[in-house]
This record gives sequence, structure tokens and C-alpha cells, in this order.
Amino acid sequence: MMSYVTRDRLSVERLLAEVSAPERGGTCVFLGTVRNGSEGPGVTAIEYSAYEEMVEAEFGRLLADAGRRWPEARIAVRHRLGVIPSGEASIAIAAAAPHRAEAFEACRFVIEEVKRRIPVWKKELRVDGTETWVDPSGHPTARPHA
Amino acid sequence: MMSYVTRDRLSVERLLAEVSAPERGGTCVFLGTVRNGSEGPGVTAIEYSAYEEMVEAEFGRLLADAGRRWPEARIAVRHRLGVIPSGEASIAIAAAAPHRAEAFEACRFVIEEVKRRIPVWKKELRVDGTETWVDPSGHPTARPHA
Amino acid sequence: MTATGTATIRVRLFARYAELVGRAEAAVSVSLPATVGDVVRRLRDEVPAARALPERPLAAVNLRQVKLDARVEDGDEVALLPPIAGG
Amino acid sequence: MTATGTATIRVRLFARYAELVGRAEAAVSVSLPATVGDVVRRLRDEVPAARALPERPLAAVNLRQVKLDARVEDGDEVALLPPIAGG
Repeated sequence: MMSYVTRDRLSVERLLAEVSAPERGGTCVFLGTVRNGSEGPGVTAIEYSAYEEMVEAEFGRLLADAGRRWPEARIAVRHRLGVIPSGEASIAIAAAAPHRAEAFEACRFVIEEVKRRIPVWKKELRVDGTETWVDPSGHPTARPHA
Repeated sequence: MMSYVTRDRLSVERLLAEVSAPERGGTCVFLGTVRNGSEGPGVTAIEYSAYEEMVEAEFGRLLADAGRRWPEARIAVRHRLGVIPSGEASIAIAAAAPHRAEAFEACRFVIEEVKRRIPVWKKELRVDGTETWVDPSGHPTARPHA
Repeated sequence: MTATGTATIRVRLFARYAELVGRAEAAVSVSLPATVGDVVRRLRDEVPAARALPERPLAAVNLRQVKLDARVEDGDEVALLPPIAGG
Repeated sequence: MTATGTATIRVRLFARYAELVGRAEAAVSVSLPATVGDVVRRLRDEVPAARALPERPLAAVNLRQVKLDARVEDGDEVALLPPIAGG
């Protein structure tokens, strides 16, 4: 069975192949990439961990929800886990639909829901050797045992 | 000088390379592909023609406008011209920004403005050998000399 | 400050308009001051097939979309653009 | 129809919560009927380090997010989830 998670580099071309078809004229792709954080010392990589069984189940439910809202859209998504270097993608979403509005809306819906529903956590690995769990509110949480 | 038009297949990877950077964590890509139209006989390809000098000038102005609205975004766009088979992309846009909202908005802005400002025209080439200029309102215009 | 005299304007036609008129290019002369609308009217007068064009087409002067009341000068390139269908 | 008796619940901890408690998994027993909130309280009673967890963490039962007043049954897997930061 196809998995929504991978430890390999994400391939946009592969996702596009999963959603494209001649009747779907508009395709929107979103890539989330590991940023070189602007606050504090430079982030060299982020370590992504997850509750993997739930990630699979929740992505299935999320795409089913999107399919009900945009029945003509076809959506593919892949979340990378493990240590991801700065500049590489952690998530890729492709949504193809007959018209561009649906493609944009479905793609945006999926990334917003990912942030809300998909149980994945990030730990920033910094140049100076420190590690910080990323709080989704944007404020890094000091690691108590570090 | 880089051109915004090409007669070759569009490469998403190449566009991504033009916009990605470690400080831009969200990237939105839009691909417009030639559809196998649902009305009437099947479209096998679309022939794209353009006022090429103006396409270049207008894309430059359009990206400058987008740059003023989303100063932290970096945007790349390529429009393919000539005969494009059904299922292949005619336009590719990539917008990368520090945050995903800007990436989505800038990408959407560019494709909407393309539809309004970039002087490109489509002629549908159909299975039965007929050709039809595409009216942007969605109603094909009978070709008077066909 | 308004230029006077006669201006030679290069007119370019694209896509369906080029097919309708049977050519992609023409040169017309207009007395200054003149507008893009004057250029369109002069083209329709001088090139009979150009009467198939709409009276108020989308137009550009020197690679920039303009309204039909925009001024033209000698040497300008006026383009008549069918409804845009890019993307 | 409410189950009674004692239920054994597998509790899983992730990311920062696993670090705080020093383990990724625990089993707790609760008297039925019981809620996810009861499981959290029982965990905090039985595992001292679990007191570092918030009293009302995000939780899932059997791979689905639930509120803390959701019922648990024998054999359920309860997961305590730090604020989600995917994407």
C-alpha cells in the first residue's frame, strides 16, 4: 500500500504523475521547505518525527474530506520524516482539477489541515549543536534536558 | 537575457531552482495543462501563439507588480508556445516566500494576471481535423476561413 | 504640447484578427494629434478586410495595453489584440 | 450501554512529551467507564515524570483525535500529542 510518509527526498515530478490527467487543466503544488530560521543561531536541519500510524490514517481521512469538497480534484501528498537539511522539502502536495480555482483551494486546504491534524513534530538542529522543539505558535520551546 | 517563453517542455524542477532559497519556506507552483475538452470532439493539442515582444515586456511588468505586493516572494514563470499536446503544460509558475500564504497568493495573482494581461492566444486542434480559436469566455469561436 | 503633422503607424494583427484580415501587419498614416481609435478607423478605411475586426478591439501601443483614446506618435507600433486567452 | 470493569490502556507519548517523561509508552489500568482525561490523570499518578505533561494535552484514541471527555475501552491506544507542527 502506498504510504504518505517517506524518508527519501520528495519528488515533485512523481506527485505530478499521480494527479495529472488530460481532463484536469489546473494543477497546484505546495512545497514546504526547511528554512534557515531568522531568529537566533542558524538552523542547519530539522528532525521530523511522527506518530506514523496516525499520520497514515489521518492523511487518508484528510484526502477523503478534500475529495468531498472538490470531487473533481485529484490530490497527492507526501510528508518526509527524519533529518531534513535546510533548503530541502518536508512536505509536497499536488492538487489537479479541471479548473484552477479548485486546484488552488484544494491544495491550500490540505496544507492548512496538515498543520492542524497530522501528528508530526519538528526539532530544530542548530549550527551551535543545540536542539529545540518547534512550537507551532512559532516560539521555540527550550528543551528541558539539553 | 532570460526569456519568459519557450517552445520546449516546461520543467518544474528548473523553475523551482530559480525561486528556492533557505529563507523561503513555502513554495507554490501552478501548472496549466492542455485539457481534453469536454465539449464537442476531443482536443488533441492546442496551438499557442503570442505577441512575443509584448509577452516579454508584460511578464516583466507583471512580476514587478507582484514583487511590490509580496516583496519577500521570489517568482518565476514560463509560458510555452507552439503546438502543445493534450496533457502537457502550457504555463508554469513558481512562487517561493518565507510563509505559505504569500506563496499561494503571489502564485494565484500571477496566473490571474496572465489570463488578463499576457497576449497569448489558443487554437484548439481537434481529432476531426477542425481548428477553433479559443474565446477566453470559454465559448469557442468558429473559424471563419475553415 | 501636441505634435502635429502626419504620423506613420505600424499596425500589427494577431491570431484570429490576422486570419480575419488576411495579414499580420499594415502601415497607416494619420494626421496628428491622433489616437489609437483613429488608427483603427484608418485601418478599416484602407484595408477592406479589416472591417471584419471589432470597432473597439483591445489594443497596445509599444508593447503596453492602452485604451482607444490613447495618443499615438510617429513611429509607434499599434497592436490589435483578440481577447487574451493565455495560460 | 456502558462497559464496566477494568480496562488496560496503552498510552503512547511523542516528541517533546516522550522526552519529558523519559519514555514513549506506558500501560495504565482504569475502572470503566473511563475517559481519556481519566487515563491522563492515572498516568500522572503512576508515572511521576508524567506530571511534567500538561493537564489537558491533545489526545488521540486509536489514531483519531478526540476530546478529553471521550470514552476509552479495554485495549484502546491513547496517544498524547504535543502541539502539532507538521508540514
